[in-house]
Amino acid sequence: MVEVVYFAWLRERIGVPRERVETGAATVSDLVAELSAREPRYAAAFADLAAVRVALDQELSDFDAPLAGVREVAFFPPMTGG
Amino acid sequence: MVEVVYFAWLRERIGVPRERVETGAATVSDLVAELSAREPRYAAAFADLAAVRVALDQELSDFDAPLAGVREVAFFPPMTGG
Amino acid sequence: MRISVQEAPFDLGAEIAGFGAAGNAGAVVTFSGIVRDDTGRMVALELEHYPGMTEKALTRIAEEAMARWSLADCVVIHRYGRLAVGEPIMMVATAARHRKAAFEAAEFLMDYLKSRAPFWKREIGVDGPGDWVDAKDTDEAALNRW
Amino acid sequence: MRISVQEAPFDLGAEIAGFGAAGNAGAVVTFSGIVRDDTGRMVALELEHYPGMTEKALTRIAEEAMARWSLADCVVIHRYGRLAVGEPIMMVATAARHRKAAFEAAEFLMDYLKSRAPFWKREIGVDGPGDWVDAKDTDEAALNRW
Repeated sequence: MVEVVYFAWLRERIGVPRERVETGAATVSDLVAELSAREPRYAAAFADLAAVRVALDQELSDFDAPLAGVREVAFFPPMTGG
Repeated sequence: MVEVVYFAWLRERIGVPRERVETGAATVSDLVAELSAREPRYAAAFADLAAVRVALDQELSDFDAPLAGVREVAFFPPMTGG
Repeated sequence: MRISVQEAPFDLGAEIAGFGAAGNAGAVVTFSGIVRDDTGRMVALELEHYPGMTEKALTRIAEEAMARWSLADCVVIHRYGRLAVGEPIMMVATAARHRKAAFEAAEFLMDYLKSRAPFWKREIGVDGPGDWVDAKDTDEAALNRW
Repeated sequence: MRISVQEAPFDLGAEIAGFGAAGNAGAVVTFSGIVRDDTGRMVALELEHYPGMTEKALTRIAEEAMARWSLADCVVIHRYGRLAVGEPIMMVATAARHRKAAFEAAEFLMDYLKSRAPFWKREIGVDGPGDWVDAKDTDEAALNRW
């Protein structure tokens, strides 16, 4: 079980700000593939991964990173602070 | 006749903040030579001209500049604003 | 050092009153970002952030600036929520002994904030919510100088 | 654009309230200089200036910054007289559309102020008036980048 959170247009496309996901995915890429296979709204949100960033337990990470021990996965567009 | 003003340690060495000087000096250098010949306090103040700056009518200038038409000559050390 | 992620406005003057005095700072630099309307049709920005991660990211960036430029003090305040055109979005302030360090540290903070703090902006136009603001390649490139 | 040469303190927050709004500025940078005591024996700085020339020099420097970085607004305030350790000596503020211009213009203003505005500083120590502060070669060198 992992908590998955979405921000900005990813949140809008997927339709929820956060959800608990039952998964055995080994990496972030595996999780994205699992979700994208599940419903079209995920496939739409993850269609262009170059425009998606990921954080694991609130630390910026990448799609190759392992999910073992991770409690919170966040997907969001490139950040625009300041 | 020209108004001569002094700032910072030049003012202290010369002993007055400003004075009217009767002079026929053609350039700033000539005026400095005239004053230095007049009294030791001027010679002391102008001993090291590398440490002296000059402004003519409130515009930074240099020692070669002509004095014709100038109303106010200012001598001071390098500026330390900010 | 002070980090704040808040919905409320901030008072820049109050934030830097006496700022850096304990560290014998001679130079204080501040940057503030203001909601700008380039189209003439925008009324506000809606800023979303990632509670928890935002504070961590800002703290890490500020700690790096403190260490790298030996700052006497450092403040980072970033707002979220709906901010009208003309309202201040965020501020940073740096206090250092000399001006070069204070300027560089403030620019470093801004460059990192732009691309490494989890905020997202959406334009609210006269006709309602509009587009999410895209990240700029120039902002990502600005990180390379540090 | 506002230039002021004054003995009285200034209020940085008040100076930049609403600053640059008319020009749709998105970025405001301020610098303030504070009397620093590096020796532990200084109580104040005495700042002397050249009334008339000071205002002209500051106005010219500010006008150049306004034009060169297309600033929405610009403020330069410089104090004179006796200023205790910890007191603000001067401030500049710049408002521009983007942060790079606001930062560069503020650094330009500071570099020129340091070496081209007719101010002179003398240290007042615990035992009375001390040395006049020497101009720094690094300040003169800083002008070369502009």
